[in-house]
Amino acid sequence: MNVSLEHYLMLTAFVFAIGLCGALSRKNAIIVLMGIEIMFNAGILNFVAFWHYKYFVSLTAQVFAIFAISIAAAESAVGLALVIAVYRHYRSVDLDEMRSLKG
Amino acid sequence: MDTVYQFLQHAEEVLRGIPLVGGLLARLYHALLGGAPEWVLLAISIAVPILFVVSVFPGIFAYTTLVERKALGRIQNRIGPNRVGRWGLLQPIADGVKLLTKEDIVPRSADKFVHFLAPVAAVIPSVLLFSVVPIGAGLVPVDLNIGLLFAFAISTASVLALFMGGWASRNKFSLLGAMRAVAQVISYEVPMVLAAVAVVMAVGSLSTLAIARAQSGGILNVSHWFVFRPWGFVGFVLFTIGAMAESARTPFDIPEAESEIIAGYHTEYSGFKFALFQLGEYLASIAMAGITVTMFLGGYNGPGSGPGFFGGLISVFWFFSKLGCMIVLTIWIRGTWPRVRVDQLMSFAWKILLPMSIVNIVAVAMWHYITIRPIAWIGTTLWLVLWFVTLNKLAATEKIEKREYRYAS
Amino acid sequence: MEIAFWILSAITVMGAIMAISLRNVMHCLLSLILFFFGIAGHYFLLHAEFLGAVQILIYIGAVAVLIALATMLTRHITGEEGPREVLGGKWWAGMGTAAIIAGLLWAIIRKDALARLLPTEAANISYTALVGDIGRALVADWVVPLEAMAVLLTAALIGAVVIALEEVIRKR
Amino acid sequence: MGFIGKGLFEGMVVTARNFVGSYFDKERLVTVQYPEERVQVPENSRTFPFLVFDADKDPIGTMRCVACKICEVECPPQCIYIVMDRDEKGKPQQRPKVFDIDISVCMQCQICVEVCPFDAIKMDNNYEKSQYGRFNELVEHLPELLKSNEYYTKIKPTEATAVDAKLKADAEKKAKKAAPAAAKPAAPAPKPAAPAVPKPAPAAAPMARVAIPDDAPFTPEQRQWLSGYLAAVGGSGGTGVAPAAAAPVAGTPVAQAAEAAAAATTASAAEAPAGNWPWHDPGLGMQQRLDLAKDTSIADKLMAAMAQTDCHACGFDCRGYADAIATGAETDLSLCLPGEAETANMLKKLMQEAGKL
Repeated sequence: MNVSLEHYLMLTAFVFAIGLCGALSRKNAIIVLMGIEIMFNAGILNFVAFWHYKYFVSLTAQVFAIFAISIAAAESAVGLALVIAVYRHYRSVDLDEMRSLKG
Repeated sequence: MDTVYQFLQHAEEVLRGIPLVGGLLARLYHALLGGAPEWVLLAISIAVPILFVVSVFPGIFAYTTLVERKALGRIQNRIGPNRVGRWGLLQPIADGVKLLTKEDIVPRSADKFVHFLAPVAAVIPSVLLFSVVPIGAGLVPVDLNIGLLFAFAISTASVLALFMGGWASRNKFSLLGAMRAVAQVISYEVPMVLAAVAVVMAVGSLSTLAIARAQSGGILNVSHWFVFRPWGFVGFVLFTIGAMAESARTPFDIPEAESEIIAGYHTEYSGFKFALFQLGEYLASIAMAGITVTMFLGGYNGPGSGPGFFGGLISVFWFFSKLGCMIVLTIWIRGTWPRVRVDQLMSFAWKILLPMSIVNIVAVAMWHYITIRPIAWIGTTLWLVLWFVTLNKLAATEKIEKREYRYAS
Repeated sequence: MEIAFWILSAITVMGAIMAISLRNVMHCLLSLILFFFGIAGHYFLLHAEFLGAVQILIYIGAVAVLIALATMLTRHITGEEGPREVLGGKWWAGMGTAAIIAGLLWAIIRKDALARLLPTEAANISYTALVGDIGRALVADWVVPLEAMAVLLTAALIGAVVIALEEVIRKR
Repeated sequence: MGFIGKGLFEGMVVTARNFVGSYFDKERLVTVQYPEERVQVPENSRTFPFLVFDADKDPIGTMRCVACKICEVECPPQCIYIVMDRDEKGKPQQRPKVFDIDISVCMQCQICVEVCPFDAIKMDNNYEKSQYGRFNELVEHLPELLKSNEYYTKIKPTEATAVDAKLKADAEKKAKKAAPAAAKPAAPAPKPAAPAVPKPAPAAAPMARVAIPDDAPFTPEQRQWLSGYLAAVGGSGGTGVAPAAAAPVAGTPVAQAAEAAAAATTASAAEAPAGNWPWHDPGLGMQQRLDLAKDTSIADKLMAAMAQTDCHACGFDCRGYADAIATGAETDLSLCLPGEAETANMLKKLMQEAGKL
């Protein structure tokens, strides 16, 4: 059985669902960020899989993947800075405890 | 790998070309592998580089430790190890036996699995680094077209081992060492990669083999080394500093500063695990020296090197000579310079190295576009010197005042 | 090819599941690193070597290390959680949502809905010199997004510093 | 001309000079390659004590130590253990039978050397004392401790020469002193016997317990131990309690013999009075000894006040010194070195009490 695009799509769908589950269900802000990173990676792997199986004449998918990785890096940097700032304020990274809009 | 395969395919003719013993070698080869099927040759050509990497470089590591101890001894007017074997030549073996037979201590509160995993994780990236280091003309385990990027990616991964070891030990000194290691590696990664970008720009390829090939030719195969270019020299200095910081060599060994945090992340490691950490660290250091040689010191190029069997042998000789010189340089520096402070480390990386490496990239562009060589020489040199002086001035704004001691006289 | 795919997929899925379900944040992080390695392996398998190296360089070398630093700055150093939060009510909600999404995606893939939108035959080109091609593409066709990305990264860098140093700045 | 890193390069030049220089200039290498080369230790260096003897052919016979136990008493960490040698009759031989130094305890303070009146114990400078064990291996016994005077002269020439000169001078002085004494018709010699013979009966009670008949079936060691033990038992309880204290061991051969001796031995005590005194023993304090000698002659009291090690530091044995003081032949009361100031004070007090001072 050859590995086809469908295999990759199913894999990424599954991984995406795992990341989503983590991001939705964990209280710890850092683990929520990890879940988001997992979803990002699943998406990027999708790009690359499409590029490999269907579109590798053009490099658009790869370039797009590079941009996505860069954005993910920036997002994680800002996200973690936010987590640290929130922690300074609440002395906790538990997302359920952050109910107040007042800073 | 490819070169080994080609050699195996034409081995008999090549061997017969050797004077004196050529005929004998060719007959020997014929007896052993004459008419062997294709896949056998392929398997051998895959196995040879792997065996070479996992046997030769750990050997170099073992004797680097000996040379280091002897050289440091001589630098301090001592003798150094001379008891085990003639000139202490069996000392590495004795050390190995000692470390192997020592008790393996795991702290009770340690995270057992991660504690076990860390030394392994320290060795793997270091060994993988060698897969893109060309040790001779066309002799590279894998000629990846992203070779240099691969090397940087792998060397970044090695910081994880330090982090895991420091965190899993549940020891404040280990953790401090791990934090320092992480901060240091992230900071020095940037100027190091930017210094490499200069070379990549000049060559137009990330392949280490292509970079080495670009430095062949000229007078005695020497004059085209990148270190003999203004930007190359600056890049060489920047990259060497970055590589030393990356592999936590003195003067950048603050992650394992014995006098401050005992031994940093390997405080809680003993016996074979400690040996693995040391192995990983030294292998990374040697591999980084190899990459430095490839990028700036002409790689395997030297008088007499070139394609063909003999040229290849001479190129291997040149590569290892240069590698030895780089190792000796790091030992010499270790024997001389004091350890930097954490704040000095950071400000040096961000205030001197990073601007200098960006300036260096501009210098490469100038070199590329000014086609009249003398003007290019003068222009890039002036540009670099100007910036160096300016950065010196800017960094030196902090006046060091005479210290007043309250209790000490 | 198939064996590599299945092994890497197992690593990826296992790493992802462990990363979101383990109690100790540090163990989660190490599982996440495993996951990143799995993804990088997939990139190499798909002949996107440059992306694989970038994945290791950025995700493992930078993002994972950043998360580690953030964890150590925000939590007790062992990273232990309090009472077990996994398998609470919220957990089931997350599982349900994820299962629905996965089911939908699965259905789409199964239906071959995508196949009709895509060209059926892949062009047969060689994979060599891809890095150069990507570089050329980046500075030729995609130069404006690239510059925008540079601005974005700079802004993110400054923003992260400002947020993290908020108190220090306020004190000054 | 200063630039960043100038000092670093100067430092590298220095280390390079060291590196190259250490291969050509042997003066630079300070390492002593120990098993092949050894440091010449300074003459005044010291490690652990040893015992000096004079003639090679008879180490035991010419050993200077007289087992006076001053060093044993003075040793701050208590690392010295001495047992005086005795002949079959239990007569002290003025030399140690056992002399042990635990070098794992010894702190190399040299106090034993300072206090030794006979220049018998000296500090060695041999630093190779490591052993493959921590217990018995680190206790040095008499044979290992004995070193010749030549050895001492070799390791510490200045000090040994001074010691030799002093010993020679002492010997001459003693010879001069002995010559007139010998010329006189042995004036002090019969004296010791004279006060001893009329040793009064009351003293016989404490003495009796100590006196073990010569025909009792004991080896010399047992006899020695027994006399010390019994003396301690008798002394600690005082004269009145002594028999009761001895009673618990009744039934053992030793105790039986002692009881037999106590019953039958006033005469034998009179026969050998000097040998029956409880010898110096940690369990027997000055006051207890004086109590034992309460009702005896002044010479006996004086002797009881002494350390009773027969060390000959005063030029006599203890009995002789006591008699000499009692008869007035010797007027210096501070000659008993082992007894220190305590003895000297007590001697003075006793003499004052006796009205002889």
